[in-house]
Amino acid sequence: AQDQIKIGVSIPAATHGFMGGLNWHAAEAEKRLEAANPNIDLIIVTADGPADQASDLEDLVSVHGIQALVVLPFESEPLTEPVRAVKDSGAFITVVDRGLTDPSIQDVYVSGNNTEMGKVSAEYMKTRLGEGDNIVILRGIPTVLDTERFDAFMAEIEGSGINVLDNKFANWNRDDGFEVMQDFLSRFPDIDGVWAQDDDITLGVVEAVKAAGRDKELFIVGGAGMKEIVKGVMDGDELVPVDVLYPPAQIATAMDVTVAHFVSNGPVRGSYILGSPLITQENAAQFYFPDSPF
Amino acid sequence: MANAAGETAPAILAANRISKSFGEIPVLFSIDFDIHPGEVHAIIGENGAGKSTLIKILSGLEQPTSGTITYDGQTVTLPPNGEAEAMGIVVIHQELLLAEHLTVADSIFLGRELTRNGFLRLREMREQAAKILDTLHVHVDPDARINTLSVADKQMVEIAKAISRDARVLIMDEPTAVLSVAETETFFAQIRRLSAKGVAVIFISHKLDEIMELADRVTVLRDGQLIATVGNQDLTPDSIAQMMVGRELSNLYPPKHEPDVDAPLLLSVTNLSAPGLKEISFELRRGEILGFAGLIGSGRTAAAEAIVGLIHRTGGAVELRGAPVNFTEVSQSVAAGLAYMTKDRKGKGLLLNVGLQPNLTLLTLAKHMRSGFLDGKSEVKALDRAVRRFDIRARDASVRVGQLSGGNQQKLMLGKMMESEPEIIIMDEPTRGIDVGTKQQIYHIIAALAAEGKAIILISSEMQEVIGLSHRVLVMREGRMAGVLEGAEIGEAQIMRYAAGIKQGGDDERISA
Amino acid sequence: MSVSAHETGKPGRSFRIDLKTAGPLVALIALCIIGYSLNPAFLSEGNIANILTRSAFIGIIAVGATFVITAGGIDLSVGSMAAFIAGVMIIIMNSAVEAFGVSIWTVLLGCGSSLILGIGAGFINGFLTTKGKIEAFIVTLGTMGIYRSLVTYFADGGTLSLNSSAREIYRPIYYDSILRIPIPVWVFIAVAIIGWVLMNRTAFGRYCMAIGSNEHVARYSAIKVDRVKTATYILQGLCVSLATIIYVPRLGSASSATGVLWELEAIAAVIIGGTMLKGGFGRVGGTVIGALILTAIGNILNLTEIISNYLNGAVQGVIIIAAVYLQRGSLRAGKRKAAE
Amino acid sequence: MSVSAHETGKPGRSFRIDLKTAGPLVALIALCIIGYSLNPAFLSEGNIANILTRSAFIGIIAVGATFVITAGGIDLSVGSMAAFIAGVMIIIMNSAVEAFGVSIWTVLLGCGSSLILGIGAGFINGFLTTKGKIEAFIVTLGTMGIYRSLVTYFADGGTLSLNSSAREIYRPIYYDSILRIPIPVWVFIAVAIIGWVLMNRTAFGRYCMAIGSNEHVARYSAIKVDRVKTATYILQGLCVSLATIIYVPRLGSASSATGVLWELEAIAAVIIGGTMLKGGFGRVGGTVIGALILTAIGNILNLTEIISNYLNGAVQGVIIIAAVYLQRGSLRAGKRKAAE
Ligand SMILES: Nc1ncnc2c1ncn2[C@@H]1O[C@H](COP(=O)(O)OP(=O)(O)OP(=O)(O)O)[C@@H](O)[C@H]1O
Ligand SMILES: Nc1ncnc2c1ncn2[C@@H]1O[C@H](COP(=O)(O)OP(=O)(O)OP(=O)(O)O)[C@@H](O)[C@H]1O
Ligand SMILES: [Mg+2]
Ligand SMILES: [Mg+2]
Repeated sequence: AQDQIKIGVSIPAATHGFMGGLNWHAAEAEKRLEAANPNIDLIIVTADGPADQASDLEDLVSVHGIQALVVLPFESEPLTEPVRAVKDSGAFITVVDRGLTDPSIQDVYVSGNNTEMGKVSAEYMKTRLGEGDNIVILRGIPTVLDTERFDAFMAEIEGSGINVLDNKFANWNRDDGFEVMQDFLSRFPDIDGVWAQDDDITLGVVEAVKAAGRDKELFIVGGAGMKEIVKGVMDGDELVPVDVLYPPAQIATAMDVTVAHFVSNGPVRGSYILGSPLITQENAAQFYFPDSPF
Repeated sequence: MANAAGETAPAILAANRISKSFGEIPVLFSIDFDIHPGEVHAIIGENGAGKSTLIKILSGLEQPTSGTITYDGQTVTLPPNGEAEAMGIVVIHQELLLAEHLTVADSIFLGRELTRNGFLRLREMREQAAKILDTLHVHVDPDARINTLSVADKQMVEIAKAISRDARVLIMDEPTAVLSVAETETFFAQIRRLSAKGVAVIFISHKLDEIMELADRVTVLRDGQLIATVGNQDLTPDSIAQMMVGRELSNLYPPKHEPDVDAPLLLSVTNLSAPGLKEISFELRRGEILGFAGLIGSGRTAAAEAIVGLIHRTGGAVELRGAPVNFTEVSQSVAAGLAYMTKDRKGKGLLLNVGLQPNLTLLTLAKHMRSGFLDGKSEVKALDRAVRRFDIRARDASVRVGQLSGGNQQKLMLGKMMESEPEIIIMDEPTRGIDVGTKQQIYHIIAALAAEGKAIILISSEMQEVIGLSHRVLVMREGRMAGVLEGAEIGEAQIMRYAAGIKQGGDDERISA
Repeated sequence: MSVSAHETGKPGRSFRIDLKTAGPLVALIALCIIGYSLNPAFLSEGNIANILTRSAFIGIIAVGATFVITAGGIDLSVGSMAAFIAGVMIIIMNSAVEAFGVSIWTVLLGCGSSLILGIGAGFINGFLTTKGKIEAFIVTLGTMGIYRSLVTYFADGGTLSLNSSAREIYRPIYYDSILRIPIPVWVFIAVAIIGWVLMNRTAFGRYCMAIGSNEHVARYSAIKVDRVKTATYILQGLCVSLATIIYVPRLGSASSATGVLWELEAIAAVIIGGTMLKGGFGRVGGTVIGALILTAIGNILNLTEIISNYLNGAVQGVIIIAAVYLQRGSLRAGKRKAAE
Repeated sequence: MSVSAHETGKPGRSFRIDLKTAGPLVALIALCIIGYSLNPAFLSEGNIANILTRSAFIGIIAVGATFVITAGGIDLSVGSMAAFIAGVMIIIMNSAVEAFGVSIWTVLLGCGSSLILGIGAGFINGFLTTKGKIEAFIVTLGTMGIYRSLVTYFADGGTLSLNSSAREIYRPIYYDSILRIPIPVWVFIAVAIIGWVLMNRTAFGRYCMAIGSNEHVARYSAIKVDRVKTATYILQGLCVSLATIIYVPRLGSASSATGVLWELEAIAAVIIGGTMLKGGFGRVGGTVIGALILTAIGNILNLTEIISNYLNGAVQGVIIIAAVYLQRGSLRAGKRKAAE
C-alpha cells in the first residue's frame, strides 16, 4: 500500500437534518469507495464553523498529506483562501455545494442549486395560488445560501399577486419551525400556503398547523428531500403535496468523481450541477432512500 | 453550681495528652484538659497559643495528631463537620460562621430545622428564634438576612444559635470580643442559667475580668504547651496575665498626655446623618484620642463609615483640616490621610484565602511600586516591619491568613492600616481578640501615635480601654450622640448612664474644645 | 424598636416574598403591554396558551437549574441531556413497539426510562463535581459534549423519529388540555409548585442556600454538603427528563439539533428571575417568570414585522438587559419603601 | 516562630508558581504523547506551528477572560464581539480602499478601529455590570445577542468580505513567520507575557484577585472596585480586538458564524488552566496551557479515523474532564509534597 492515495473530505458537522443526511451519505460513500478501491483512503473530517474548517484543512495537509480534497465549505468567502492553500500543496480539489469566490481553484464542482430551488418552489406556489392569496415563509439561518434561495423565490413570486405576509428565520430547526409557525398562525387568520424551505422546518410547521386545526386551509412546500417528507408526498399527503430536492447525496457524487479522477483513465474536470427538481407523487419513488437517516 | 459536686463528678469531656500538628508544624503539645457538668472552664493564652485549635479538637472539627478524647467516660473519635452537635457538643467559633444569605431564624436552626412531615415549621422557628433573641435582649428581626447585620449582632445570633441547641457541653471561642458591657451581662446571665442546669461550658476570652467573673477553673496555654489549670479562687488578674505572657504586666495603659489646647483642629464633623445615624457633631485635634462608646448597634460604626465615605451621607458636613470634604470612596479618605480600620476583619478586613503579604500591602500597593511594577522586596520588607511592630505570629511562612489565629489576624489588620501612615486614624475595636500582652503593646503604640501628633478615634466596646486611653469620650445611643465626657468625668458609671439612655446630653455638654 | 415575634409574623413576610418576585413580574407585565400594543393577537387565548406551553420546557428545566445555581453550581449539559434522553426514549419505545406492539405501556416504558436516564445523568454530573472535585463548569461542559455527540451517533447524524403508532398514543400529552389548560402547562405548574415548596419550605432548600452562600458554614453545620449538591444535579436531571417527556410528543423526534442552547436559556431564566449566579439565594417563583419573559420575547418578535429579522438577537439582548435592569430598579425602590 | 520576612520572599513564591501550572502542563504533555502515538505527524514542525497559530485566537481572548473571571465576573459576549469587530473592521477597510485606494494605511486603519471597538465594547460590558448593577452573565448574554445580530445585519445575512487587494497586504499578519515562528504566535506570546506581568507583578492584578475573592474587603482597602472591574472588561475587549486583528487576515471575512462558541472555549481554557470560576485566583500561565490543550484536542481528533466523526464531541468532553481531573490530581500531589 505504498501508493495509497489519501483523499480528505471536509464537511460541516451534522447539526441539522440536511447536514446529518450529508454526513451519512459521506460515510456510506467512504465505505463503498474504500471497499472498491483498496489503494484509496478517504478521511472525513467535520467542522463546527468556518474557522474550525480552515483548521481541518490545514490538518489534512500537514498530518495526512492528502492528494485530493473534497470540501463542502461552511461559507464560501472565508474558505476560499484555505482551500487555495490546499491547492497550492498540489492537491486535486473538488468543491461541493457552496462555490468558492475564486472558481479557478477547483478542479471539480458538484452542487445543488439554491437559486433553482427557490425558483422551483415559487413556481409551484404560483400553480396553486393566485392573486390575493397569502403565504408565509420560514427561512433557515442567515447565510448566503439561505439568501440565494430566498431572493430567487421572491423574484419568481413577484408580480403574481400572491402576498408574502412575512418571513422569519427558523434556523433549519424543527422546534423553531414549530414555534414560528404557531406565531404566524396566531398572527394571520388567513394563510393559504407556507414555504418552509427545508424539511426539518417543514416537520415543525406540519405539527403546528395540525395542532391549530388549520391543515385543511393551507399547504406547505418544503425542501431538500427528507425521507419522511418524500414518503408523504409519495402517499399523497395533501398538507405537504410536494418537495423540492436539494440532495444531500451530492457529497457522494463528489467523492465518486474525485476517486474516479485517480482510478479511471481519463482526467475528470468540470461542474456537476444536480438541479432541484420538484418531487411530486408521480416521481417521488426515485428520490426515496428509506435507509438514509435523512 | 458545679463547685460543690464538680470536683467529684466525673468529667463529661476530656482531652488526654492531645498533640496537634498542621503538616510538619506542631501547634499543641500533649495537652490534658477536662470539663465537668455545670462547670465553666476558661481557656486563656496568648494569640496563637493554640486555644482555638484545642476546642476544634474537642468538638471534632480537627482530629488530634496524637492523644485521645473521652466523652462521658468513653474514649471516642468525635465525628467531623459539626456532627458532634448531635452528641451534645455545641460550638461557637471564633470566626463567625453564618451563611450571609440566610435569615436570622434560618441560621439559628441551620442543620436541625424543625419539620412536620418533611415541611419546615417556619412560624415556630421564627417564634422560637424571636424568643431566644429576646432573652438575650437582641433587637434583630428573625427574618433579617445575616448580611444586613452588624458584626456584633451576628455574634449575638451565633450566641443565640448556640444556646438554643440542646448542649451538654457548650464551647465558646471569644464570644464577647465585640460585645459591650451590657450585652456581655445578658449573655453571662444565660451562661449561668445553663451551667446551673448542668451544662458544661468552655469559654475562651482575652478579657481577664470576664474570666474572673465567670470561670470556675482556668487553663492557661502558652506556645501550645499546657502551663497550668487552676481554680478561680487562686486567681488574680495579675497572676493570670503573668501565666499567660510569662512576664509581669505593669501599666496596661500608658500615661495620658493631654493634647495642647491650641493644637490645630484636624477633623470637624457637624450634624452628620446617614442611615442609622442622626446628627453627630464633634471635633478632633492633633494629638487627641477620642473614644467612641455605646451599646452595640448604637451607630459608632455607621459614624465612622459615613466619615470615610463607605456609607452614603444624608446630611451634615465633615471638614478635614478646615476644608470641607465629602468622600465617596475609601481611596479618597486614605489619600487625605484619614484611615478607617473595620472591626469586621473576616468580612471586610482581610482576604482569608491569600497569604500575609498581599493582605498587608493591599491598601498601600502604590508604595510598593517601582516603575509601575510591584516591588516584591519592598513588600517583604513591609511585612518584616509589621511582623516586628505588631508581633504577628504564624507558624509557617506560607499560611493563608484564614489559618492564622484570630488575634494574629487582628494584628495583621492593624499593620495593614498603619502602612498607610494616616494622620487621622479611626480604629474600630482595634484589640478585638488580642491577648493582654499584645494589648499593652498596642495601647502604647496608640498613645505614641497621639503623642507624635496623629489624631485618633477609638471605637471600642471594651469600656476600660476607652477610659484608659481616651482624652474625651463620645457616647452614642440609638444613632445619636448621647453625650461627651471629658477629663475626670470619664468613668464607667457615666458612660453607662449615657449609653443606656438614663442621661441625655444637654446643650451645655456639647463639645466645646 | 425591639422586634416582637408577632410583628414579624406572616403578613410582613409574605409581603416581602411578593416584593421579591415583583421585579421580574413588572418586567413581564411591561413586555405584555408592549406585545399587545404591537399586535393585539398577543393576548389572544391561543397565543397565551402557546407561550405558556412553550415556556414549559425551559421553565421546568430552569426550576431544576435554580437549585443547582442556588447551591453554587452550574449545569451546562441540560440541553444536550434533553436531546440524549429524547433520543434514547425514542429508541426504546420503537424497539418496544417492534417487540410487543403498541399500547399505553410503550409510552409508560418511554417515560420510565426517561426518568431513570435523567436521574442517572444528574447523578453523574453531581458525582464528578463533588467526589471528582472538578469544577462544575468543566464537568457539565464535558457531559454536554458527550450527550450531544451520543445522540448524533445514535441518530447516525440524522433524526430519530418515534414510531407513528406510538406517537398517536403519546401525542395528547403535549397537545391535549385539561380544563382548557394544556397538559404541559399543568406539568410546569406542578413542577413550579413542588420546586417552590422544596426551596422555601423544606430543609433541603435551606441547605442549598447555605451551601451556595458559604460551603464551610454548611459543612460545620453538619450538612452533608456533597450529598446535597449531588441531589441538586439529580433534581436537575429529573427536571430535564420531565421536560423531555412532554417535549417528545410535540414533534416525535430527536436529533443533534434538539435542545441546542437550552442551557443558556435556562440559566438566563433563573438569573432574570433574581437568583444569584454565585449562589446562596434562589427564587423559584422568579425563575418561572424568567422563563415566561424569555418565551414572550421570542413570541413578540414573531408577531411583528417592524424589526429586521437580522436584528432579532439584538432586540432580544436589549430586552433581557432592560428587563433585569427594570427588575433591579423596582427591587431597590421596594426595599427603600420597606425600610421606611 | 514568628514569620521572618525572608521566608516569605522570592524563592518560595516562584516555586509555588511552577507547581500551579504543573497540573495543566502534565495534561498537555499527556495529550502530546497520545497525539504522537496516534500519528507521528502530530509532532511535525508544520503541525506544531498550526496548533500554536490556531490556539492564538482563543488563547489571546482567554488571557483577557482570566482577568474578568479572576475579578469575579464573566464575559459571554467575546465570540460575538469578535465577529462584530471583524465585520466592522472589514467594512471600514473596504470603504477606505474605495475612498483612498489600498496601502498599508488601510490595514492600520482597520487595526486601529478594531482596538477602539474592542475597548468600547469592553467598556459597555463593564459599565452595565458595575454602574447598572446588572449581573455580568445577563449583561454579556445580552451584548452577545446584540453583536451577533449586528454583524448579521451588516452582512445582510451573508458574509462580509475584505477587499482582495487589501487582503493581499494584510495576509502576512496571519501567514508569515518571524524566526520561523508565525506572527500570531508572537502576538500570543506577547499577550501572555503582558498578561502574566499584569496579573502577578502589578497592583491591577492584585486588585483583581482581591475583588474576586472578597469585594467588601477590596472596597474597604481603598480599591476602586467599579473602576477595576470595568478595566477587566476593557482588557477583555482589547484582547478580543487583538485576536480579531490576527483572525481577519486568516479568512478575510466575517459572518454570523464567526466566533460562535468562542466564549465557551475561552472560559474553558481559563478554567482548565486552574483559575477558579468564582474568582479570586487567576493564572495566566495556566490559561495559555488551557488554550493549547483545547486546540490540541481538536487537532488530535483530526489525526485519526478510529473514532466516528459523530463522536468527536464525546471524545472532546471526556478528554476535557480527564485533563482537569489529572491536573487536580497532580496539583493535590504537589501540594502534599510542598506541605511535607
Ligand atoms: N489550618 C491551619 N493550618 C496551619 N496552621 C494553623 C491552622 N489553624 C491554626 N494554625 C496555627 O496554629 C496556631 C494556633 O492557632 P489557634 O487559632 O489555636 O490560636 P489561638 O490560641 O486561638 O489564638 P487567638 O487568641 O489569636 O485566637 C497558630 O500559629 C496558627 O497559625
Ligand atoms: N438603619 C440602618 N440602615 C442601613 N444601615 C444601617 C442602619 N443601621 C446601621 N446600619 C449599618 O450597620 C453597620 C453597623 O451598625 P452600627 O454603626 O450601628 O454599629 P456600632 O454602633 O458600631 O455597634 P456594633 O458594631 O458594636 O454593633 C454600619 O455599617 C451601618 O452603616
Ligand atoms: Mg477512511
Ligand atoms: Mg483563637
